[in-house]
Amino acid sequence: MVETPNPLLQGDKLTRRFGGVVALSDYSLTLGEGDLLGLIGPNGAGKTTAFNLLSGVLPPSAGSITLAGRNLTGERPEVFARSGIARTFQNIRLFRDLSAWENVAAGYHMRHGANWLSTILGLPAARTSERRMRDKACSLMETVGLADFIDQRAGDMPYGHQRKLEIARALATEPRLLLLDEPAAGMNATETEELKRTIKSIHEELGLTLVLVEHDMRFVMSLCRRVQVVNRGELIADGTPEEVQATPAVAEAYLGKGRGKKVA
Amino acid sequence: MMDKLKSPAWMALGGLLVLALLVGGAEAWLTGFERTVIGFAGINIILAVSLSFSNGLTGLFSLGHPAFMMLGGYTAAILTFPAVRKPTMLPGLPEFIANAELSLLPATLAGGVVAALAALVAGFPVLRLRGHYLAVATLGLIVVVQVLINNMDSITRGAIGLAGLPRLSNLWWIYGWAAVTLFVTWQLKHSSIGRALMSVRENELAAASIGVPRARLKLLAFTLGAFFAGIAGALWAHLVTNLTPTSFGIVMAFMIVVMVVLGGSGSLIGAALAAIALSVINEIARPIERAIDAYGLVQIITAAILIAVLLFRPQGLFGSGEPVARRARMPGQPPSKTSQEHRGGFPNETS
Amino acid sequence: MSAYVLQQLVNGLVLGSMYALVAVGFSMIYSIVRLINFAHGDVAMIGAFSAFLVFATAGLPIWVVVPATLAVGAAVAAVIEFLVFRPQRQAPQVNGFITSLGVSILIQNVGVLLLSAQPRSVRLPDMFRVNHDIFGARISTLDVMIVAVTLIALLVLTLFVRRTRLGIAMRATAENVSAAQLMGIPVNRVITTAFAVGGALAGLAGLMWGGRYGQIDPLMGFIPGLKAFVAAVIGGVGSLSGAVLGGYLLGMAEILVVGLLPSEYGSYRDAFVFGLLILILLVMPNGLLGKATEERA
Amino acid sequence: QDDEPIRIAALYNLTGGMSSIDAPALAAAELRVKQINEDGGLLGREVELISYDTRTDQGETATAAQEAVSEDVVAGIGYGDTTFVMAAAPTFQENGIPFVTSGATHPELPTWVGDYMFMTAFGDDDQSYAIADYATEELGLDRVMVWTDESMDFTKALSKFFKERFKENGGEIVEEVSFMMGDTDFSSQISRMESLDPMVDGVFIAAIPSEAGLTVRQIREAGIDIPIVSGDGFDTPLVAETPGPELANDVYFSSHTYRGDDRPEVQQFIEDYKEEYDRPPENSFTPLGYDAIGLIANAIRNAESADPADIRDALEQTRGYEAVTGPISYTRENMVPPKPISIIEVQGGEFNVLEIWRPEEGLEGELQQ
Amino acid sequence: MPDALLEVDSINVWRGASQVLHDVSLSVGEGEIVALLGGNGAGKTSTLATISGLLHPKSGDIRFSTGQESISLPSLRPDRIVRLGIAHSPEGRQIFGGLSVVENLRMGAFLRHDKEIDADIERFYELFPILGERAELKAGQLSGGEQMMLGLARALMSRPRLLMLDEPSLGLAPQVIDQIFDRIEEIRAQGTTVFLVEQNAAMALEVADRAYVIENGRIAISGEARQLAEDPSVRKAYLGIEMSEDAPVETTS
Ligand SMILES: Nc1ncnc2c1ncn2[C@@H]1O[C@H](COP(=O)(O)OP(=O)(O)OP(=O)(O)O)[C@@H](O)[C@H]1O
Ligand SMILES: Nc1ncnc2c1ncn2[C@@H]1O[C@H](COP(=O)(O)OP(=O)(O)OP(=O)(O)O)[C@@H](O)[C@H]1O
Ligand SMILES: [Mg+2]
Ligand SMILES: [Mg+2]
Repeated sequence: MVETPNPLLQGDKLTRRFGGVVALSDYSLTLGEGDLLGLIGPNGAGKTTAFNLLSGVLPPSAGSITLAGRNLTGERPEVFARSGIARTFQNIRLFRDLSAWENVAAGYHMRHGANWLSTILGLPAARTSERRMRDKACSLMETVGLADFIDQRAGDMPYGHQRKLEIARALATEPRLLLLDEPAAGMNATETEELKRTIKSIHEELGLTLVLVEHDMRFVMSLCRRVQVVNRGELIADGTPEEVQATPAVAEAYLGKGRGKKVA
Repeated sequence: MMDKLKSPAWMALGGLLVLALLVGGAEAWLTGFERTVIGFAGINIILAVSLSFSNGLTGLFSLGHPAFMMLGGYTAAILTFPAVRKPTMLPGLPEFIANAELSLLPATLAGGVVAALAALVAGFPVLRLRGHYLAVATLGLIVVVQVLINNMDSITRGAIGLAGLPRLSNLWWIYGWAAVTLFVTWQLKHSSIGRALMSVRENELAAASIGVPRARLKLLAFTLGAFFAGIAGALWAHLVTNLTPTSFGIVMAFMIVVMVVLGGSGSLIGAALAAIALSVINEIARPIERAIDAYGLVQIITAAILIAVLLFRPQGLFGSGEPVARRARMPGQPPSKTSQEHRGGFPNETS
Repeated sequence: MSAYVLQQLVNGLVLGSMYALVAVGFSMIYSIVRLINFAHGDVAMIGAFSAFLVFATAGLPIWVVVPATLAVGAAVAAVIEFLVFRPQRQAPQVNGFITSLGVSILIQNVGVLLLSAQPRSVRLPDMFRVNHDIFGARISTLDVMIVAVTLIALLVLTLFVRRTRLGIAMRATAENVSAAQLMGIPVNRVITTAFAVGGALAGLAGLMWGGRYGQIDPLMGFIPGLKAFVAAVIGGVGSLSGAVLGGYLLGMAEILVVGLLPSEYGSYRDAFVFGLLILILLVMPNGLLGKATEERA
Repeated sequence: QDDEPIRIAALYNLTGGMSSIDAPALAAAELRVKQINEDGGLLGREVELISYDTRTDQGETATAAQEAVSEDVVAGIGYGDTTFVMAAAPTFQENGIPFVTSGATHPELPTWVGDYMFMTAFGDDDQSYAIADYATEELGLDRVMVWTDESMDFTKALSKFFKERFKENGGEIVEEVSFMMGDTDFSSQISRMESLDPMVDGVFIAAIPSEAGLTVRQIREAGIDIPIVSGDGFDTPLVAETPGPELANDVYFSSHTYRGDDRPEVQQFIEDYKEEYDRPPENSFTPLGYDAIGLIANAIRNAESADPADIRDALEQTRGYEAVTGPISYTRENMVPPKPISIIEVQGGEFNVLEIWRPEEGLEGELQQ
Repeated sequence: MPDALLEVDSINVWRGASQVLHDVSLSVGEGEIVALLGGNGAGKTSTLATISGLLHPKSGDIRFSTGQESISLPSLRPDRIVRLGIAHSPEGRQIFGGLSVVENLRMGAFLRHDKEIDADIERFYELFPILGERAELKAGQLSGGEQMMLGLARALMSRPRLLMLDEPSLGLAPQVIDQIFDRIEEIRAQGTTVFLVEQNAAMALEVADRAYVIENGRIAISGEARQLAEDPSVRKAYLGIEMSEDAPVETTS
């Protein structure tokens, strides 16, 4: 286990039950500032559930979550977001009827929105903040490679672009920790490569702490310096990619025999 | 220069000027009947625009407007009621209200504020409900307010209602308030707050996960809607000069929703135009109905037009956009190539 | 329990059944098509008029009148579905709600135009009016039948929707029309069937309503329709047993507020009833039997 | 201008919840106008009735009133309910045009609206006093229960005046319950009544026609046979038809001297109405609509002018106008016509007039038939 | 190429105001596995949706051969098309979230009336044990990958003649992907024809006989899967292999 002196995020013995189903049990995780963690495991292992707990979407059945020393256990998702945790969703949740840039600009509302009185009165402060939000939204869209889709209705965008748009929206909340749930799903090899570069630059240039769930092993292994593996709700491995891949339980539970190798 | 003239501020100013001329002309030359029809249309504009804001934009499904109209209307009516008649007719009033006899503006404002306060108090617990659950709860609000007013004889005169109110509403007041309603909701819609409201409508969980304060925003939208409903109720009372517990009811709640949907959920100007269109249809159909002595025909025609519009334009007149200034376009970007296929803004139940 | 309280409970049960019977058809349509069908009460009105003014006046015996009324209700609902709801299947949900309001206004006003708003007195054969005594409470044959029909309808519909292939297909259609089509489900036929079943129930409710109270008029559908809406929502939208439970709750509340509170509160009845309903919703935001919309993130 | 028709506005709720009360009144008013025109009109001019459907909506009512006064009408009639009169009549008052309500019965209406407001019917106080007197004096009721439709001003007033008089007469109001317009189920109220110990010996029900038959039927179906008393809201065939002849017994109500009355004008009216519309008059609001036009026509004849102000003056001077619903005179300070009131009984589904009650005299004893 | 089971003949398809397919023609032979590759927004999903009748072409024709006759699909409603033996596992799972897992599977067999439905369901529980464990759970509560499995199983339940899969590997664990592709080869061996849309081009080309590449709504390249796997432009664009360390540098010679 990696000991972090001043952890950014500390999830302690997190458990989540749904009726009889234990989706996650006694899952602990400590992240230091600037970490990039990969979370992998078979389908239904509890990865998304872990994200739901860490972003406040679901309250844990047991366990606690602390972000930079602040206990967030049981708080609403808004509080998690305000404290600096942002996420994307495995089954995309965009504001489908809004245009792409509006999706991103909505992400800025929390930190940069003007209050209602100055908005109604059209005070200069409100107007400046609105302009700043638009500009920022546009440049964020460029960052994730969606510069050409600014005005597109989000619901009409192709699947892969929707995933990128979700990342941009999450970044707009100016988070300290970003949780990405299968960001590369639905992208082909080239697009995945591009996405890898984007994530790298977010991680390095913005100094963001990242956790990503992904089934594309090449993607995870080449991006992350640390990987956790869950199976049936339990953490079964935690370490460097090499260590994890060498764990027999992981290979058995998760990794396949490597389809597609023949062609590639 | 041309560009400047096309900017929203100038257009708004121009619009106001045109409106003022129209209202001035109407007040000067039209008959009492014509002014009454136009007056009711204006009140409907206030109602439809404010509901389009709180329902269409935010995705709430509130039917509570009549409850707030009632609160606003009664508050204002009690305040403008001739002080000499108050002690005998409304013996239950506290002294400072019994002695007061306000003019329309402060009375209307008081009506709006009372309605808004009620919305704040009621909205706090009730807005946790979604979709049809909220619809039923707000329907309940109408019933509760109606029953309370019906039973508080000493300050409301119960079922008889407040009759003989001063005829204070005129087109200046009504359309002045309609302009204010449109302005305020427009400003909010085309701002970060508006986007945040729409994001709640589109996907509440995602909105929460980017830190949009759902509860606070819904309450803001609901309260603001109620404020203008209260204003509309006050204006209504002083146009009809009579107010009873049955003045505003469930049927009215439905009619306002109809205007909102016809205009395009969340489209403010659409709602206003729909309110006007309904009045126009009404006035066109009425002589026909009378000529062939088939009462009920107006409602039949209106219902048929309503259904037809929804068949051919399911998104309402303008979707959730605005006919003048298209929302959602970044400056300097080409128009998006895909069509606006619309969901309308009311929540889709998923249970 | 005193005989008085028992009698009031029986009263509540019967009135609740009346509401529940309307609500269960209403909820049936809702659960399949996600449509708040405000015209449901008006279909009941049409059922009542055809039963009493057409079939009974034509001298048909009761065992013909009942199926004929069911058929009328089914046909009317199916026609409405075909004409106005089918073309807007992809439209937002609120459109269906507004359209059904439009249909309701249309039916009511055509009714007033053709039949006048005057209530008409109607009656079922006398055998239904016989009173029975159970533990000191009075209940008529018709009341017993109303309760029985409501519960049987609930049972049959629940089994149908839960267990049968067509029932599951209906729910699948409700979830996702295009995916249902990809399963080969004939979506139009399925939805028409749902409307027809709901309409038949509405027709039956109209018949029972008219028979029990003895007066029908073209506007009679509005209040039952509204109450069915409220009952269905309180019960948990889309849940058939919830709708029935909601109907009973509503009926009981109306009866017991008048029956048990001091008489000076009687005029506050509707405020009490709706206050109670709001309270229930605040405690159970998804209604009595509705499932929380556990959306997966 | 002399060959222009004389225009009278008729404001009624022809659709919506109040239409079962209002529509027949308009039908009768139209009949009366037709008859007047067949007889050569008024002052040699034709009479034109301009009707407005206000859809049981107060906003529509206010609009229609404005429209009416802008269309050169010389008078207006309308409504069977105070609420709507109060939304329309003030506009007529402001424009100096007389408004005659056919069916509203609140005794303070003319006081509230002003000197252009006239009533065709008696006041609620009178009809309640009449049936209260009959209940004590003739039916010998001592202990009654009162049912009130709390959603309407009319029914609330009816109850209020009944209770007032009944207590003055030495009776006891044992229990009260309420219901709401549109209710169809009265089982709770009935059980409450049954549970009284000792049982009351009569029940007063303040209801409008649509609930009248329902209440009688359900009370009788429950096997309760105490007298049921009420006011003119019960003056509808539904009271007999909905329970059916075997259950429609021992119902007593006060109403306009019209149903079961054999005065020739009454018989003529019923005959004419049947001929015109192929159905008997629906309720007591029907002859009142007929009389409202009659009152105005009478005033125009007396004034020999169709000027609104002259009509008003003539209306105010109306003395002993022989309306279908009884003679009308505006002799009282509050301008409510002191009309004789029929006490009507329903037995075996048949209506019989038992007595006539007169405001200043009370019951006059057995009617000579 | 074997006899064409499905023949798409220069269809033009619009979504809203924009044209998403331009003169797309392709054919799928009886018993083949054919892959359709392409980037984000290229028009793969639109192609499948048009075949199954969810979208309507403005021009062009789609013909499906039932053995006796060749039927034009665009004039048919989706449920009629399914009756011909075409199953479509749509993009984005589209399972019936409010129905239980078994009910979803039963709906997959809606058109079947034979006795083997239950046995087939059992077989899928063996393939995806987690589905068996969750049989009575509402499908909407399954994890993303579990829903994916359910969607595939549901499509297979109809025992179609032509199976169209839209990105079947999306969101699945590597081991499960292996199983799925094994299964695809298996059912083809039993005679089912497969039309496969995949982002994971490497895997798709491995199982497919032939493949089409679609770009901006137009068919750009087509040919034998093995050939395409060697095509440098395909390798670069869809396999993400340019000069990667583990693959030899491709030359056009
Ligand atoms: N509902 C819609 N309305 C309008 N345009 C749409 C809609 N859905 C998709 N499009 C557009 O149609 C085009 C083709 O999309 P399609 O979904 O067929 O692509 P795809 O190849 O399946 O992409 P992906 O790999 O992302 O699934 C895209 O440009 C997309 O923006
Ligand atoms: N609301 C719920 N009710 C019941 N079971 C649930 C619920 N949510 C999740 N589960 C179960 O919990 C388990 C973990 O789900 P989770 O979504 O966390 O998996 P995952 O690791 O993200 O899988 P995938 O890779 O397929 O996305 C699954 O088996 C799922 O069926
Ligand atoms: Mg997951
Ligand atoms: Mg696709």
